[in-house]
Amino acid sequence: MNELMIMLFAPLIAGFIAWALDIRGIREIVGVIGAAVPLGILVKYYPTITSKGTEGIVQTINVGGFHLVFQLNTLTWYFAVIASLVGVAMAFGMASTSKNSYEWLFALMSYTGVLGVFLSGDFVGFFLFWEIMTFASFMMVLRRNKHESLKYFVLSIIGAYAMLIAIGLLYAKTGTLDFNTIRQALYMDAMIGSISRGEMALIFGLFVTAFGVKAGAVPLHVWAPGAYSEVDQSYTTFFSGALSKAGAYGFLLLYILMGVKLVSALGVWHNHMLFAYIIAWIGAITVVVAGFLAVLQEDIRKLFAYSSVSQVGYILLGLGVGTPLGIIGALFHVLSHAVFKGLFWLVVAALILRTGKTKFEDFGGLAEKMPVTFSMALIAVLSLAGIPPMAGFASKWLLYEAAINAHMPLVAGAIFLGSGLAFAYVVRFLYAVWFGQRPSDLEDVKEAPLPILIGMAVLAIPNIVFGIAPGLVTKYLNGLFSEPVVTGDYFKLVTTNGTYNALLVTILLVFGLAVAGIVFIYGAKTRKVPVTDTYQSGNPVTEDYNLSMRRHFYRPLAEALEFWLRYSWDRFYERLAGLAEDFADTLREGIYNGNVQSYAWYLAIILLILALWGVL
Amino acid sequence: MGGDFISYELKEFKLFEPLFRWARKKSIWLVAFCTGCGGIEMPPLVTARYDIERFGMMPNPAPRMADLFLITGYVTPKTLKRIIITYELMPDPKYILAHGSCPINGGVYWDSYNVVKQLDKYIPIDVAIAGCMPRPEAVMDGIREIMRKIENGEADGWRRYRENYEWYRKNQDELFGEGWRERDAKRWLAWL
Amino acid sequence: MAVTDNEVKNKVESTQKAPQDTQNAKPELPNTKEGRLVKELLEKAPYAEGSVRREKRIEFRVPAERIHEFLEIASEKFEMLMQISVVDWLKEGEFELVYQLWSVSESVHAFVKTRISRENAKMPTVMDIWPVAETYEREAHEFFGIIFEGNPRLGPFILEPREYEKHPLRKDFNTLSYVKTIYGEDFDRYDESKTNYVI
Amino acid sequence: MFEWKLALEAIGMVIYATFMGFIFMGIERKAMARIQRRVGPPIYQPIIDTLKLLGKKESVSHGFIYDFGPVFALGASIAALLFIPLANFQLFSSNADLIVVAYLLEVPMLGIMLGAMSSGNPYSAVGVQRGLLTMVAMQLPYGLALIAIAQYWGTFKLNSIVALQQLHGWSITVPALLLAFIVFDIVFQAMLGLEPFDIITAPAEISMGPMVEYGGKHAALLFTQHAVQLFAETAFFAVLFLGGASNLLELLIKQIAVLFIAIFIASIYPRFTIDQAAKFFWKWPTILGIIAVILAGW
Amino acid sequence: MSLEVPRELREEARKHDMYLTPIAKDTYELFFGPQHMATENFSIILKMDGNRVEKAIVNPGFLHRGFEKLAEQRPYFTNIALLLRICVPESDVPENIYSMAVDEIVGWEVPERAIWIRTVVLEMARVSSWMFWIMGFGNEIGLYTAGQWAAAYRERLMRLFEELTGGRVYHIYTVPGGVRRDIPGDKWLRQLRDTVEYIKSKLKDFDEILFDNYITFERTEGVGVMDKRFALKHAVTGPNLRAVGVPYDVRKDDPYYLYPELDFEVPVLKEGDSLARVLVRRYELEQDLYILEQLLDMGPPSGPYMVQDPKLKNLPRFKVPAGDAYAHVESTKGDFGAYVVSDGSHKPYRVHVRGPSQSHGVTVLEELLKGARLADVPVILKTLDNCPPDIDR
Repeated sequence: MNELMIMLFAPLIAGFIAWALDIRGIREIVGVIGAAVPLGILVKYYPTITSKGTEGIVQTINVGGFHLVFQLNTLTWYFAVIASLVGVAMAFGMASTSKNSYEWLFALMSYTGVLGVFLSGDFVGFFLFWEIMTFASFMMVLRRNKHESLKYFVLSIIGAYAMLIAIGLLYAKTGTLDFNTIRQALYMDAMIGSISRGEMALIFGLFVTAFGVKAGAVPLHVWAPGAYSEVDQSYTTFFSGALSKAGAYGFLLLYILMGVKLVSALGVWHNHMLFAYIIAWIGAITVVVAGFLAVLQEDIRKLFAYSSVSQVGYILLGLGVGTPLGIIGALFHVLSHAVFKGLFWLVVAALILRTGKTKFEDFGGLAEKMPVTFSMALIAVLSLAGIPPMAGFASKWLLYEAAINAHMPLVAGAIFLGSGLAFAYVVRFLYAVWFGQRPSDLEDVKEAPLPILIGMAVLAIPNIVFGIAPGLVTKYLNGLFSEPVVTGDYFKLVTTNGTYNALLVTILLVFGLAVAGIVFIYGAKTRKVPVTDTYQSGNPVTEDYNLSMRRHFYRPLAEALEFWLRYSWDRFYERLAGLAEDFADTLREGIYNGNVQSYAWYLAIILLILALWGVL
Repeated sequence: MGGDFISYELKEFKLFEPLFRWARKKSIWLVAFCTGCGGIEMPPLVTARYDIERFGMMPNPAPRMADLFLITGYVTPKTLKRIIITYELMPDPKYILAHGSCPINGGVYWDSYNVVKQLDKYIPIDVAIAGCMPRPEAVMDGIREIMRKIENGEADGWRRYRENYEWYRKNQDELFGEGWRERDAKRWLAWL
Repeated sequence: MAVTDNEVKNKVESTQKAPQDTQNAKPELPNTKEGRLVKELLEKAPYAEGSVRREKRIEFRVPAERIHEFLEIASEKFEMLMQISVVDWLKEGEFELVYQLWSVSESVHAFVKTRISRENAKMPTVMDIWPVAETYEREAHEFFGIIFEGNPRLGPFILEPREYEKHPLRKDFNTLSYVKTIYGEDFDRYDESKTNYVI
Repeated sequence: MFEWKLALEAIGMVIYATFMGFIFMGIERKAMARIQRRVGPPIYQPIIDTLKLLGKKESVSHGFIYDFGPVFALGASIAALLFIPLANFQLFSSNADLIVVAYLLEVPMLGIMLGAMSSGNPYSAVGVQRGLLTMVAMQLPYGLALIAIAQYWGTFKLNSIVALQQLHGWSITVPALLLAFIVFDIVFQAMLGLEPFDIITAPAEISMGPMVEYGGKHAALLFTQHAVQLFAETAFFAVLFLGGASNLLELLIKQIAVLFIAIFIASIYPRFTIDQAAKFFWKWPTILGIIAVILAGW
Repeated sequence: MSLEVPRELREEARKHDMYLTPIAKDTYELFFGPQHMATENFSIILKMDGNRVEKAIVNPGFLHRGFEKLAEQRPYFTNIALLLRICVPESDVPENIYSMAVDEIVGWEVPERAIWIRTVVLEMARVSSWMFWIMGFGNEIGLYTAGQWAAAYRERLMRLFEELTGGRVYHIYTVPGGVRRDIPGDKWLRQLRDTVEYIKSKLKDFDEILFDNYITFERTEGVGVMDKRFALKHAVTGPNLRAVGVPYDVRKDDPYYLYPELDFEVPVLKEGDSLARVLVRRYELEQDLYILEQLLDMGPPSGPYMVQDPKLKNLPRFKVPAGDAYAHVESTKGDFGAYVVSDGSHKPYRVHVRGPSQSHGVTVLEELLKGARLADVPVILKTLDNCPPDIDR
């Protein structure tokens, strides 16, 4: 076994050990070590990757006649390192929140699955690990909620079949499953044109379905809110932070493997590659729809679940823009989304651990009780809302530049709307959970335990570091392309017609804060007053009254959107499922009516048909 | 309120105090609270004919930003509770301008069972204007008086309130009964 | 301009006395709109006494125990309950309740008067007939201490609990002595020697 | 290495912008008063108000975030200001572009909202709700107007936009950008918090909303922030649509012109409710904005 | 924060037979007023769900001075100086109803000149009150300009009042038996005509910025809808009743003073929402200006301005025969009535005032606020034209 294999299977093995031992204390240590091994190895490979460039390291193993190819190049290293970063944070989080070894096993199994998906160099490994990942995450959901897990299962199966058929088609056309070979074959085919336009569109559609399910793109997102909220929240860190990125990676794979062929087959529309344009619009719609839904949620987990869907929409949007700048923006957003959303989920995990509540109406005034968690939440909020200088802003800025440069104004408009929505829902989270009046049953809440705080710190630091020095990421990502797309130094991003100097923004912000701080310090000393001593139109109040708007915070928005909210994808699917069930029922009742005579007739008819067809 | 309020140390501005005094005089914000019938003369005061915004005065709905509390007319105990609460919300330095005869000695309501006769016992008044109801000119005269007092540092009702807080508190409690804030607040719990 | 044409005509009718109706038990009712209204109501409620005061003012006297019944009948003609006035007749030891009704269709004002004992004064509520009575009854309860059975919101309404206990509009509530105990002795216009003061 | 000239310019510009921002606030009040047939306060009144608020001897706090909110808001406003090319002072505008400035101009809102939320007052909460929904509502037309600008001039750099306008004429002379200008002007009312979009403070409904708990030095900071923000936003407007300026006087004239449009609209329209505002923003301004970006793309 | 209602409160509530529900966590309480721009010393406790009102409880009584008690302790003529404080924005209305009721008990024929003056004063009060209402409504919906203009125009009427009566707000002018003093002269009449003309010419300004404004329609249409049955059962009067389609106006239905001789319309709208209430008021303002013009055309009749009665020599001891009377006039807020009972002494035995807000300011307001948005609360308050002193007295 070599290092790549160690890296790949370390989490899985650690998971098995943790599961088998099932001793409190040891299983946590084993799990954290298992999660940290891949990160360590990946960091060790960093110099090799940067020097070797896109070629990377390729390793092959033989499993039952199949050659599984694993490659570690600029792109896969990037994805893998994000996954392992989130994985480490998850492991720390689970050390605090997880109560049994079952979760350790499947969480670490899905970790391996995700790494495998990113590192696979052919479709056999890709599909295999894809299914490991799906299975493990499904098992995680199943433990908490059967209904949601079923939803996730059905959609995943649809995705998996779509992918299997698409791979089959590709294999039929090209005769190979290796990524490099497929890529060359399709590249050649773009000139020859032996694969017809229809077939290509079919393959594209199937892949979009498969990856769209995993990424949670509208209208295939319906599993995400339920599944994200119905697992251990520390695991959701990984689920939303890394697992959904597999979908994004899949979309990127489409570009790499069949981009040229797709362009030649599907053509261009108003100077946009049609297939990319479709992805961009899927992304844009996901951003807006999921954003609106996130704003209107009343459950802390549902809010972030929809928010995750919305943020993955940004990634698809960036990929859909199709220019190198767009892809860099999307990849940057993969990183920043992983770190800020992972952080959010850890915060949520800590909150649920300490309070046992999930509805906004049960929270309030926790900032004083959990100050460290609160400051972590604040970092995540600033990053998600896209406040410069945070990682979330740098990636969003790249996406704006890309969309507008690529002349996709309406798509860029969706980013604007989406970021406004993001602003709205994170502030709602801040208000309902951390500020306002504290319910009396939260009086004895304690600060989150140390492991989960370490996990938060692991994710919070990149938020700030990559925010102030976004050049670290873009410089690395430039390596994907033949010539640098985003120039500038570590702190300054320069595109063809825009600039963003994160360090300067930081310095000026600090300067502004200093000026404001001087004025503040000169003023009178402050006296702290309780919430009952505030403006209540002059009326005396006591803590018996509820003074915080906890439920229906954004009810006016719901009223303004009344017309649109009548339609729901979730209900649509449920109705569809209901219809299918009814249809099957009628079929069953009509055909399997228990009458032996009619069964004989069926047999006769079938035989007749077969005879006519010429089989018999 | 209470001990915390009295023991709290006020900031003394050494260097810029004259500047701040001038600013306090030139920018007096009113609490938007019409406690009595004199409230009807507030709109003329802020509109075209009298326009006190010339002197930098304007009504402000938030008591935290306000400087001047205009007691516009008679005060019933029920209103006085709200006046006290609002007054205590205002940051120091703050001033009270009593408007009309009623806050001084009850005015026409001298024998009414529901009008406070001597407001000065419950909150400190800086300037009182006589008349029922005082014409806007009289109010403006009162305002000029309070401006003069502010500039000279004589408008020290807020300081008196702080120093004699026990006394004021005692009078208030005598009128309303001990623990009136809680009692009053809890009244609505049963209905909601 | 969406103003509909004003259909309200000046409904002043002459108040000339009609020839006396011999069949009627109350022969003094004039044959005007007001007289007819009184007659109509008295036919339905023979326990009441009715009279016409002047143009657009009629008056009924109803025993207290049948007031609800009477008002229910009256509410067909009189759509609005304008006020419930209470007069405290201390010497008689009675409260007089005056239900002021107004008929929009007939433009007539009716006083429906009833008397109840001051001690343990109780009345049935008329909230079910006119919901607005809730406010009037709360007020009458507050100032006079009359209990309207069936009104759920009786309690301190305008007054504070302390004054509410005293029911200040009763004639036996002495304002001046109350003022002295509550607000202190030091108000300047009261002279002990003047028993019957004039301002 | 350290550029003294630039640093001095920046400090000078912050002082100038604060002062002029206060004067703009004074102009706003004075002009409103004149429309209402009053004399109105002296034009420097907001400076006195701020001084007075700063001179309060006592201030009230609800915790660290409550203090941090206004400080953060003012800091972000100052940062945003320094990235806008103001007449012949380029300041740091070569280091950030349209999108960054547009974002930085929204950051102060977060600061105000943070502070307001932490006070726990229900009126503040309603104000926060309204503020954020206004922002969500105006974001789409606002974004479209900015996109139209960037599309048409083909650059995000504010100084390049100014230079291009001085070469080819002001933005508003271009039909597509004229539409964008109209959209931006509607959004501008909401950015300045003026009628018909002064939903956030709405004195008669929620008693100043987020500001209701602020007093003393906190309010002074917010006033200063408002002044800087007013200056920065009007300058941003002038830079984007009115061709920037070659000297501060020209810029000032353009800023005041922009301000007067806002004042006139504000004084003749009542206030929307928040859901009506959202519906309004997503109807006409968005349609106009879409037309503008499509025209600008051609 | 406890979820349960405290035990002692529960007991007390049971004593008063109140409805009891525990405070819910998902709704919150908003104390609306008295220290608030939209309410004039009047308080509503709102139970809110998001931005919608779930339940509203009106808490009046901040302005209670016990007028009815005080009036029993003062002689008949002194009471004028007291009772007019019941309705601050149009203080002539309480003066007039009280005087009318006393006139009726005594049986005085008020001189024609006094009747003319009283009619003019009432109409002037109505116009000035409309101006005040425009100001209030404009401020509530955020149109300060209209309010400022209206308040400025009201000042013209205030100046005329000052010249006629000597007081700006409280006139103490209409007394039982006539008015306190005569018209200052023809110049005053000319000034009044000019003012009426002036305000009339300014109506179109208000139409342009307030009554015909798209946003005003948006804000008021379909807000706080009453139906006819509801309004009658709740004894809603005045413009609010006319906005649901009932053409009830005291000036037409129970005419007093010169109104039978005047030609005017009663504007009626059927919708019953806030917009209808706003527009009815706007048409009434026009009608009132028209009435004032007619009155000025008519000119003051000659004669005394006060009844000639020897009993009036000793005013403080002036005794009124035993009896009772109910008098009401149409104020801008609705049907304002007074019930005066005399036991034959020199002080009234009982004065009971019916403020129009008593009916539409408590139960009606509570009903209309249910389900309203927070932003609608001031609009409903102001379109109902709630006047707190009416309720408190």
